[in-house]
Amino acid sequence: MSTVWLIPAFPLAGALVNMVFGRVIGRSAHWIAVPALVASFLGSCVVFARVWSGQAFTTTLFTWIVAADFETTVVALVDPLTGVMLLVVTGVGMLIHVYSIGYMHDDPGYARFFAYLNLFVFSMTMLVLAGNFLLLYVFWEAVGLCSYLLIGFWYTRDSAAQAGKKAFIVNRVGDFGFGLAIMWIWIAFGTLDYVAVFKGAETLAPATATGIALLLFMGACGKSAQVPLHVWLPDAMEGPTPVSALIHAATMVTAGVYMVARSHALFERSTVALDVVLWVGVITAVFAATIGLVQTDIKRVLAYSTVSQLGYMFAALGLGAYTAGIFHLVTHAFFKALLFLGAGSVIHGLHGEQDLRKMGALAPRMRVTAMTMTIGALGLVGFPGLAGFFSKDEILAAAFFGSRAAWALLLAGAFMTAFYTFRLIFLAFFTGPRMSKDVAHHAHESPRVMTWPLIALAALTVVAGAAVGIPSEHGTPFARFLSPVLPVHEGEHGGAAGVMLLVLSVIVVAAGILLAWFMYMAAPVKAETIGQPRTVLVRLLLNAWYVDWLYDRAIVRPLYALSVFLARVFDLGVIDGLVNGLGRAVVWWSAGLRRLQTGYVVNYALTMLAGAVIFVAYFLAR
Amino acid sequence: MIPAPPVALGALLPALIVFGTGVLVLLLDLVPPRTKDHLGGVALAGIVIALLGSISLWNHETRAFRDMVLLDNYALFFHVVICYAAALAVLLSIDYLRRNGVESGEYYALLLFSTAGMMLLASAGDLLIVFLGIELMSLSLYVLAGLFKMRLASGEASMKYFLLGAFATGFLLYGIALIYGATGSTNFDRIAAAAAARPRDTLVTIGLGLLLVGFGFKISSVPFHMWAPDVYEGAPTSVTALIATGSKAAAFAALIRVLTVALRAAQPDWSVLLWAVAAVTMTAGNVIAIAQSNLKRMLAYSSIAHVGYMLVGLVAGGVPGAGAVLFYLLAYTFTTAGAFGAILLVERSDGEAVEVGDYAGLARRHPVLAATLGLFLLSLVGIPPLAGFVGKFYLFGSAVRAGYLWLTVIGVLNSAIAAYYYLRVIVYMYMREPEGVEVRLVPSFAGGVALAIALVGIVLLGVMPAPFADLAQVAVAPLLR
Amino acid sequence: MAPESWYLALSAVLFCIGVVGVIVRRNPLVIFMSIEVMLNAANLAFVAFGHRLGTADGQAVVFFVMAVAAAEVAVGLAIIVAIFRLRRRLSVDDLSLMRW
Amino acid sequence: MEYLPILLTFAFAAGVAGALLGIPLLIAPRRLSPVKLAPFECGKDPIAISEGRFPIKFSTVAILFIIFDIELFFLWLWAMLFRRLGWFGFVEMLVFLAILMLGYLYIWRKGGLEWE
Repeated sequence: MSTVWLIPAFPLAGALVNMVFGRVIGRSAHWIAVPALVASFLGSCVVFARVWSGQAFTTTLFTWIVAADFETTVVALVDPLTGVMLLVVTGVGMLIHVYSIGYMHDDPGYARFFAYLNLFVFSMTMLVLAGNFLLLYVFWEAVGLCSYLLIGFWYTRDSAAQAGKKAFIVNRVGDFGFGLAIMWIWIAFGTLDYVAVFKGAETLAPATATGIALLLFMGACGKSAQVPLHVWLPDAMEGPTPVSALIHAATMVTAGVYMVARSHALFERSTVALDVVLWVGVITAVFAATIGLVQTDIKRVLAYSTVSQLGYMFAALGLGAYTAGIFHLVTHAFFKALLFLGAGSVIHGLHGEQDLRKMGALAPRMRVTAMTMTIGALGLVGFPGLAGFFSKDEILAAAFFGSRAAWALLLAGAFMTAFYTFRLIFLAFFTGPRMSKDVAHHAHESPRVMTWPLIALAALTVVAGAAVGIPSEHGTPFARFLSPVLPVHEGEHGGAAGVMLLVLSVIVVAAGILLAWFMYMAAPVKAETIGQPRTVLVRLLLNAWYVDWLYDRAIVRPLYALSVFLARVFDLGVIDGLVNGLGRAVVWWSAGLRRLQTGYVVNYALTMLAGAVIFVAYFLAR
Repeated sequence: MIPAPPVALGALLPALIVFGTGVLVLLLDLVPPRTKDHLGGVALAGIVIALLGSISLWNHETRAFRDMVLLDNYALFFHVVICYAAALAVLLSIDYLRRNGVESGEYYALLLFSTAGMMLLASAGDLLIVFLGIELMSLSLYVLAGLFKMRLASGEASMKYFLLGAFATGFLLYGIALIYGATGSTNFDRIAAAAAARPRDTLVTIGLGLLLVGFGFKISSVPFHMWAPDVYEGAPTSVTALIATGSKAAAFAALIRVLTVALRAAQPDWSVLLWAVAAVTMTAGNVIAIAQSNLKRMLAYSSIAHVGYMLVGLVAGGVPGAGAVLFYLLAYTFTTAGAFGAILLVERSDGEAVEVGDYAGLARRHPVLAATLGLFLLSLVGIPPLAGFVGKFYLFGSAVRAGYLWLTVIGVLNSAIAAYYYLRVIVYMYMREPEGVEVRLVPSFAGGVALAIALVGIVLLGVMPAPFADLAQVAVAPLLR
Repeated sequence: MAPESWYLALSAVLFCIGVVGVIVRRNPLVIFMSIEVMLNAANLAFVAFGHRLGTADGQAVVFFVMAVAAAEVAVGLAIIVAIFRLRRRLSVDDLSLMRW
Repeated sequence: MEYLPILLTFAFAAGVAGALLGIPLLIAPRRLSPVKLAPFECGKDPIAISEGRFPIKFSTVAILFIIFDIELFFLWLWAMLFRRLGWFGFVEMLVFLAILMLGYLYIWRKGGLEWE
């Protein structure tokens, strides 16, 4: 079924057209880009229907590199996992394309934006389709390239260019590991083809498996912003908001999760690797959530939330609950894209204001946005019945039966998630207006073209979980669908313990939301007190501020001091010194060597003569 | 009565077509109309016919003139590379010459003669033909480099190229003389037979050393590279494109044939020397390129570095190594000709835009050109899935398999260094505000066609290299039997 | 008849004279003449080897070399003339517009 | 080592040349200044080229002369073996001369033979 290739082909064509004829097309760029995505999405639906009926297949486009004993083909592996990923990428991508028509309306780089966006969807669909590691790597880099281009889209802003650079450098670290992993796989298996590698993994020595799996995970950490390589993602919010929604929340950053799930056969061979995945995931989930508690930039809150949720997914993978991880990936794509797009709608309505302290009481002015975003928030925190509820519960259940410590931490993370999410909702939409009169006057709901995608995503958030996520004796329907690819660990899901866990997590979430309500809704807050440590408040808020304060004093300050110390002494002195020193040495050599090029014929002739003498002398000496 | 020797001009057919077109262009130059617009078209037609002819002759091996001229698959592969280089150069020239007011019939005639010389070089089976081919190619290029008679830089480039080139020819010829003296023949096969019978002959090894000086100059490997930056900078950009691609490919064609056929017995000797030359060449090229701000000069050093990479394949040897060099030359020809072509289409009010600063913010004003140049540069860096990546993959892969791990490590490190100066240009184009002098894009249909061909070439070679790599291997395999 | 190695020795000396001439002289015309000396050294070697081998190949090569050398002279002189028209001076040390 | 004398000659010639160039480089004091690097002519800027002047038109003619002169010895060889080479040689030589004449025609039409 080689028509699979049409799925990436449409966005590629769209990207090329917009790139080449961008100047002519100008404001009509979306008439190219959006239909391309729609076509791609329909293609994905067809493919999905195909795999639904239980067919997994590979289709080879052509042989790419052949060198003696090594052959790499451009091959697509289409199985349920691919089908799910394709639907998410093209479906969410399509909605975000539509949304961008409104959001980017006045931008001078309109056509360029759609070209990059299409290029991204092309790369991402190829990444998902790839049937071997080399192809995966190529498009892994390609999505990275699109990401840098889009982070630095407003390159006249210095911070945007800096953020692009940061993302590039941090990802390099991860890619380095990924590259080594691929070489190792080649050495160990003699092939890079998924099917052959995963088959061979069954008999792989555990030490080798550990090495390969950890290096692969290093790559995943870079792309999916896991501690300690998470630092680039919050800065990536410099890009336009639809980009944040599509690339830095819904799709690209989940590539790491996809990759680990895809290569689970390798990870399964090594308990060490699985434990590392689990604990990096758990630590990231909690760590990022704590940072999210105090952010004042609406997009940064969501960015840390994304990092945290990715941590949940990795935790699930580390526990061997692959389907739970992928399920969370899917639901997260819906509600996080929704939240980002909603945030974008707010920013759009406030003419570029991103600071939560200068928002408030937007609900009456932006009804659709407020409503959909609240749904998204409920989805994220895991409100019973919504998407996040089912997927997060799966992960928590798996953690409960896998590792109690991880479960406790993840539960704490869920509490924090509930708190910061509703802190955002309350501050943005409900508590009294804190912006200037002028801005408040002009605050307006976004155009239809932006609100419709919000509604669609909200509907998905409501429906997705209940549709495929209700567990039964044999796991969720979603897990059963993925079972040909990802092993389902016959769960102790049901039973009294399961119900108990469910209730507990609902209570925790409710507590988080209530805390947020008490702190930000029960009494009006002043703009300057939000997110400001050391401002001691009274009454019920006191305790919460205490957390903020503690967080600031016990974690942020020392961390900051440590990071300053590390940055000054270690980074500047050692790493920077090493890197810059190396760079300087090369440049110095370069400047020195170029002086040899004097421009005088005689010197050139002398050099040639010297070379000739050396050559002849060498041959005589042999 | 001396019997008439068999004359098999068929073996020279592609070169003769190009040569004949050159003569035709000269004649057409003499007759009205006075405008020279059509001459570029005539030249292009000749090259395209030769190209098609070469392709159609694939697998029809011909030997002629007592094995002095060999039209085997190896020669034909290079004919195709050279014809592409020449065709791109002609396409780039058409509007470029008019813009600079130096349109003339000689230009195309010389370009065609030079191309014929390159093709002769590729099908040489005898050191005498190597000498004639090199001279035919070089003498035309010397003049072409000085085409801008009123520019000091152009004259200087021409003079430097000529004096140093002739100097190198002196070494080459003396090397040929010594090898002739030692083996009694200038024919590759007979040299091989004689050299195998008397291994380690002093005269042969000295001759080999002197030959390598001559070839080293033509491919611009260290320490015979110093002419390249000056000539590339001073020569008209369309000529630079030809010097950087066609002449280099032709010299490599002859070099590979000489080393692997005629002097195979001395392989242990020359491979060690070339190991060092490869390492030094790529390092020097890349390191010095970092300090360049003139794009043409930077590409000159970059092309020196690429010669280093290609020598890696030659050192690795065998069908995989030599095949990788052929594939790389094909990829490199498209990439480099394209990069020079893109530069040629950008102009400042006071001349050509060659400083990297001129390219600041180009992506905003001319997104297509910026993207095109960006892709050529990315291919030079070796980013998948462009031609440069696959080429390097084959080269370094062959070196690893042949056991030259350290050379590969040096090569990979060099690729990493090289990324710096290529990406700097891309950063200027995409992430800087335009500065200083306004640059504009020269409207040129032919130039656009040339860039499109080169672009399709690098993408095609990058995306589906397998058939072309197969052809390259098929072409070199008989040499190494 | 002197032994052929004498011719070879003479040819080697000529070659070295040519090389040194290229290095030490500043006038492109003289440099070019030195290069011609190098080519003729090669010619002499060809003839001498050809004589020893008893074939005419060496001498045939010489004819080609001389013809090519003549073409080279023509091109060289033309380039020198073109530069002279522009600069009115003849020294290769003036040719250092492009460097580094 | 029948070629040893030649090698020695090479080495000697190269050694002398290298020494002449290298020794001053090593032992001579080098304090370069713009003044020193400037061409020296009695404290004045050079007013004339050292080689003296010569009219370019002579050299143009000389170039053309060399080319046609050199081609002569191919004719000479052919003339010596004229009868033994037969028709094949004759045709070959005609082709050769035709190409030569083409060049001549080109020079003529381009005005290369005009004196002024």
